Amino acid sequence: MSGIVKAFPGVRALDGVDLEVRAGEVHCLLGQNGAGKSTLIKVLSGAHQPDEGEIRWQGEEIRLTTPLSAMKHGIATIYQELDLVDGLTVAENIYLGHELSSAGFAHRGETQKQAAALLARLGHSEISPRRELGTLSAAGKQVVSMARALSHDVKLIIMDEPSAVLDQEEVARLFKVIRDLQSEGVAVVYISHRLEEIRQVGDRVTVLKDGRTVATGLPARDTPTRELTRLMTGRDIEYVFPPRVSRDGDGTVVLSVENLASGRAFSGVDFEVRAGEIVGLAGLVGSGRSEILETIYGARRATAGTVTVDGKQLRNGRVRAAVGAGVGLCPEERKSQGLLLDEAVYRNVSLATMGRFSRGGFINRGSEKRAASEHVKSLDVRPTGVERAVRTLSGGNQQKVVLARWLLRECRVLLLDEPTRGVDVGARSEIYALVRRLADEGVAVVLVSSEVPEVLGLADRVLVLREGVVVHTGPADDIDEHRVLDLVMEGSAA
Amino acid sequence: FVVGCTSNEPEEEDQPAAAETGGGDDGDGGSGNDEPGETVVIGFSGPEADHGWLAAVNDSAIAEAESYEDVELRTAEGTNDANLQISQIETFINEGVDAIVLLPTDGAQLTEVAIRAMEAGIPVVNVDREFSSPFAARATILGDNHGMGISAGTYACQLIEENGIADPVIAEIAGIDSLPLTQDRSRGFAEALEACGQEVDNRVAAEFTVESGEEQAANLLQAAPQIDIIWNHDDDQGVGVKQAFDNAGRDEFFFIGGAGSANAMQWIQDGEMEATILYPPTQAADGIRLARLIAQNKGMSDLVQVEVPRRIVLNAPVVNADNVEDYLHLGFES
Amino acid sequence: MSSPFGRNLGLILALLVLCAVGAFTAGDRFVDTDNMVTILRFASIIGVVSIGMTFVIIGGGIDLSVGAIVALSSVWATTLATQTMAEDTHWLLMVFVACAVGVGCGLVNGILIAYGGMAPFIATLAMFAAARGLAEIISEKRTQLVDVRGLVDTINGEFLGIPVLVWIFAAVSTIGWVLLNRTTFGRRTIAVGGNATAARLAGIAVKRHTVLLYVVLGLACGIAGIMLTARTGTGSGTHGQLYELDAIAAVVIGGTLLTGGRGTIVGTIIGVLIFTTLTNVFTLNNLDSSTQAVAKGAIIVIAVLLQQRVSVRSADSS
Amino acid sequence: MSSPFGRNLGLILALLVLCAVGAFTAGDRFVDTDNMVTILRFASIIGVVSIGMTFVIIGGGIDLSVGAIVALSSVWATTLATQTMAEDTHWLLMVFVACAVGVGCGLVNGILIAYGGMAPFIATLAMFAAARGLAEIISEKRTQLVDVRGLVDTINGEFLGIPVLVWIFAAVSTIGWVLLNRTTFGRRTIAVGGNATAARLAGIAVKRHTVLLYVVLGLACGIAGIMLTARTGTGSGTHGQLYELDAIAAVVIGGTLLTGGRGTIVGTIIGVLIFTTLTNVFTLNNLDSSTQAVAKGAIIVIAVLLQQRVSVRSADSS
Ligand SMILES: Nc1ncnc2c1ncn2[C@@H]1O[C@H](COP(=O)(O)OP(=O)(O)OP(=O)(O)O)[C@@H](O)[C@H]1O
Ligand SMILES: Nc1ncnc2c1ncn2[C@@H]1O[C@H](COP(=O)(O)OP(=O)(O)OP(=O)(O)O)[C@@H](O)[C@H]1O
Ligand SMILES: [Mg+2]
Ligand SMILES: [Mg+2]
Repeated sequence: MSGIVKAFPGVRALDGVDLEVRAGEVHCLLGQNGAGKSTLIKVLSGAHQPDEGEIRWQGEEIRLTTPLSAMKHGIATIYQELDLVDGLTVAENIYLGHELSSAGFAHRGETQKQAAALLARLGHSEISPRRELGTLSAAGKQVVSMARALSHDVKLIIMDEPSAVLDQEEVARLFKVIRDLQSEGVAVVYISHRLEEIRQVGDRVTVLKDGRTVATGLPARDTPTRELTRLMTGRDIEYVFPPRVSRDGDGTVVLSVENLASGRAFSGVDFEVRAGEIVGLAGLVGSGRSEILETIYGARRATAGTVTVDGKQLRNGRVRAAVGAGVGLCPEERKSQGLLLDEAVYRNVSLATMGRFSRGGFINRGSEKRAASEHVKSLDVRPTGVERAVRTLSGGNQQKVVLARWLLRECRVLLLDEPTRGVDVGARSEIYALVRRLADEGVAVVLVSSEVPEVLGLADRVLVLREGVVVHTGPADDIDEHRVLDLVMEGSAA
Repeated sequence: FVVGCTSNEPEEEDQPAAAETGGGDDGDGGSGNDEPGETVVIGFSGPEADHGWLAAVNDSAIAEAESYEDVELRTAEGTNDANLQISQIETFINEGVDAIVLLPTDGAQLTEVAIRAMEAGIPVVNVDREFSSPFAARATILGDNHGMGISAGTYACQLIEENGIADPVIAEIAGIDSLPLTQDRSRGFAEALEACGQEVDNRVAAEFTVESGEEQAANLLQAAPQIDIIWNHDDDQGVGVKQAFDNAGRDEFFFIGGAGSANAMQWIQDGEMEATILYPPTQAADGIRLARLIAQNKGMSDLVQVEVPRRIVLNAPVVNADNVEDYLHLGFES
Repeated sequence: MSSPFGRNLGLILALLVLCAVGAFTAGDRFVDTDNMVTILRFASIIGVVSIGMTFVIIGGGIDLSVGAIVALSSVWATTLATQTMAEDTHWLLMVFVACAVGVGCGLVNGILIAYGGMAPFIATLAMFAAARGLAEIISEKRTQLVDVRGLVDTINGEFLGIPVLVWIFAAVSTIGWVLLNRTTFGRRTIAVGGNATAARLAGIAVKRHTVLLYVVLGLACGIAGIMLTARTGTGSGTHGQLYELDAIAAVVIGGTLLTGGRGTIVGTIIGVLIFTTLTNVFTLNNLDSSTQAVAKGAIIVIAVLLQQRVSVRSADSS
Repeated sequence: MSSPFGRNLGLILALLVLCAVGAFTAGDRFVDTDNMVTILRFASIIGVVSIGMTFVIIGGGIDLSVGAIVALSSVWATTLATQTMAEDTHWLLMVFVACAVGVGCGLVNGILIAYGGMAPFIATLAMFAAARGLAEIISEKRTQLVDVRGLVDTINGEFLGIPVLVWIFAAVSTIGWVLLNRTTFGRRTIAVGGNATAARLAGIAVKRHTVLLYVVLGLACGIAGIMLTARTGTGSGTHGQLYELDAIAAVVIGGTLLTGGRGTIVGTIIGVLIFTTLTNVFTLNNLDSSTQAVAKGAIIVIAVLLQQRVSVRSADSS
């Protein structure tokens, strides 16, 4: 690909990008949120038409007018926003658009058999090909998405942040699949914000910044982190966690969770969070971490146990009670759970705080916008205009908008579910610093993340979960990544 | 001529009602026809009673049936969907009723099923909207829609002549335009006007509802700044039409109505309306009577003829200030 | 995927309760083969439209113009010209004309929606007005009698003791079921309605598929138009009034989501039967139309609430 | 976000074209203050309903029962009992009764939808049947004349030379605009319709808000009911027929998305004016109803396509 230009109304998302991928290599794309990575691969997969530039495939210039024409050339894509259909079965999703059929009649048995084979290859034979997709967790859907890409006879697979919803075990399995593909001569374009993944699996790196290629063909394993982040952000960034302020025992208990349980998702969860403390929840995907947060927040009914904030017990199953008591939740799936995509950024930011800017029900838009702008700036959301519809922001920037909502709210308790999913390195350290700053200001934070280093690095105390049960509780300093992984796998070792 | 019209007042139903015009003064009282005979089951199906005239049709039919102890009435009331009405008639056929009184949403559309009923040995009395086949009904009672238009047009011509109006502006507010009865009325109106060299200058169609009457009349008044004669097909929508006149403060024209509701008669008495063309809502009640006679194998005592006639067409007389007293009791509540 | 039986359990229950009420209040007059046939015959026409509507709604659309299309196709098939030609050739010509008119209207709807980018509600609302107006213009607001007896005798007749109308409904239902559940067309319909972006990225020609959905529904309307023509022996601009609401109600009661992406043919059929049985029970019980309307409202609410409770429970226990 | 003017540019253009056609074909009879007042008066009642409908649709719902609620409130406000009481006290009592009936129906709709979990389409379809049936039962299918002259004289009268009906429409529009654009209620409505889950997780009481939306619409229907009562001088079970389609069409033509989350009051008002002007131009030109219907269909399509093209262009240049 060379000289690719793609403009959206008001944004030049790609402004002359070059990318060269060789057969059998894993080519990583790096760039900040909004740098244009997803847009680039959408051009490559035929979903977007470039305004300028040319694409050469095995030496010949081609035009990819539809996703179908890309597939015909052997290009398959796993999109960042899971693009699957809830109402269909797993097998049907995998073969959607290239169904195994004759004369329009689908071969269901054959489809299911082959889908099962693909899932087994990905190490997920427990997912039944006949299961309805809507009942799978986000991680399960990601696996289906991968199976979908593999179902094509491909020469190039594009993966846009496939690891974002996966835990480390899953990522390891994914890498194994990628290496298999590589040995078959298939090229992979891999996008991730996690540098360590790129070092593990990547061969060469191309870095995008503001819609332009700033470096290409860098060796993935040897290029120093500093160099990469500098290329991406244009400045030097320390990828480190902010220091903990040690203050054992002080700080009053803000949030206390006693013997909490919800259906089959989790049970017997007990913990306290003090003012200024960050408690991290680690565990595999599906271990019930999100459910714990949702139950504390009242978005899901507890079947047993109590949640107490500042000494007052919250009413079970009432989000408004939780919000009223000063609890905020950054949900896991920002698009479906967090954002009003067609609305302006400032309105999304002020959604939970409208009351503060209104008198007698009438909103003072001036002060609302000012307050929102402040937080949007402090989080470095790009582009900066608060009147822009959230839909036009890149994934990572959308995540920041959700965070800004709860910053504005000035909560007592902040529940963060995967706060850095899809967020670039630069923004990540900003978010880390921010979370720590909030804690220092006396907020009690509960953090869920699938990236164990993030939990260990940011949290003061760590709870490890396995199948809905807490198997370890202790200070983050006393435990390392391997130990967490062991706990998560074995569980009994507690 | 009008046969055996009954009043709407239920308490009067017990006495045999006198034939109002035309027929003998002692009505059918002298015959043995009102004596209870063997009990007959009559199925009655009419269109959706969504306005006063149709409601009066249904009510008077039901009241009529109740006045006979030897009549058991099955009503399948209320639909403007031919498909549904057909299935209602099919239900009657399944049940094996002794006779069916049918006021179809559309005569032609119910013909097939009426023929089937007749073939199943169930006599069908067709009311108001005529079937397209003579084999579909044993007897037919029709309001005269075409005659209504003729009466209205003739009366309009008369007004023009009497008042010496030069170059008159004539307006028409029709009912639901897609119903054959509306077209018959309009056709009659146009024909009668043509006879005196006139034609309709402005025409709108309402929907037999007060609201649509008001709406269309308001638009009509806007379209024609000066009007001499207005014929409104239906006194139910006439309530709205009249309101539109009042709203606009317009009364320079002669206002002629249709059907003959109690309101219209009141307006005529008060001098707010010139005339209305009668279209009695008692046809279905007559239908019940005929069906009973047919099912019991009786004839009509006012006729020399032994059997019930095949076809009865009601008159559409003009009611104006001169004769309104005679018709007051026929006025139905809209 | 849960079994269709489990998913439709609440519906089947509602239908059974209704039948029980019918049997209890009307006795033999309800529980009678002739009466069952009457219900089915009544259900057949709106049933065919509802099957077509199921596809459009699953595909994320809606169509308000079905009643008007039924009217237009019945009128077009019964014009003097068509009937004369049919006399000379075969009555199937009229069937063909009705279907062609339906397909044509569906095509216009589909193109306006898929390529014109109009909201389905608005595009079909325009068709709702235009098709009925056109039907009235063509028929000059008269009811057109069918003189081609072959058509009426065949389609309004019986075959193996069962009305041909019911056979047609059964055939359309079966084809609809196979189309939705066993073909790529059906699976793609769910994809288009469930997640149009995903469908597009999977290489499905979403626009073309959308057009096809409206064409399928148009064809169903054409078939319904000729059924109604045979049943009433007429073509008329007044045919098919309120079919849009009836069909949509049957589809939605049948568990198809108005947002698209999910639905079943079996549910739709039961939905249609619930409404027609309801009307039949009302008729047998001599209820006046106002009371019918109130009762109908109440029963819709009860049926839906019942269905929800039961399907939640059966989903839990599965 | 583009300015409301830019967003509605296509609509305004469509309205202007329509006016030009009116002026060209009907001349002075169209371009006449009285005629403009006639159009506005005609628009006022369906306009009030459409403003209420805008809220429900932005909030992700739909209401098919508005016409029936209008009828029920007009009937209830004109029963003998109510009128007698109003004679004894004040005609405002009738206004109060109509509004209370509207609010009551809206409450039932809202509760069925928000707490009963019914699809709005189905819940309000049930209300559509039940409310009209109830109106017929109460009125015994008769048209109830208003004897309380104060009501008719005031509401159907004029104030400062402009009909009171038009004043009411203007007041409801203004309140609606402020409510949607300047209050937390409006913001919540957009949030609930745009993404109900996000709204819930942001601490908005989604269910309660949904109920409120239907209550607001019910209130609008009550107001429209009393307006119609005054305008026709009657209460009747036949009032408000097809208002649901007219109101939804006006709202959607006005640019509000049927999927919720986006819409404007100004767009709705222009949408209402387009339809009423259309009818007026047709009548002034003595067009028969079939031709009107076909033309209406065509104009809807043209207006929407025009609006899309223009708004795309104005968005590009912003
Ligand atoms: N459909 C769209 N309309 C308008 N602007 C868009 C659209 N899609 C993307 N953009 C803009 O294009 C730019 C590039 O977005 P893109 O999604 O490619 O970023 P990205 O590199 O994938 O970021 P992330 O790491 O957050 O996923 C951003 O500024 C974004 O706001
Ligand atoms: N919609 C659903 N239907 C059925 N089961 C579900 C559904 N959502 C979640 N579950 C189940 O609930 C449990 C917890 O799921 P979930 O993925 O939310 O956990 P988690 O620890 O938060 O993981 P993640 O890292 O994805 O946030 C799993 O067993 C999962 O299969
Ligand atoms: Mg991206
Ligand atoms: Mg989770």
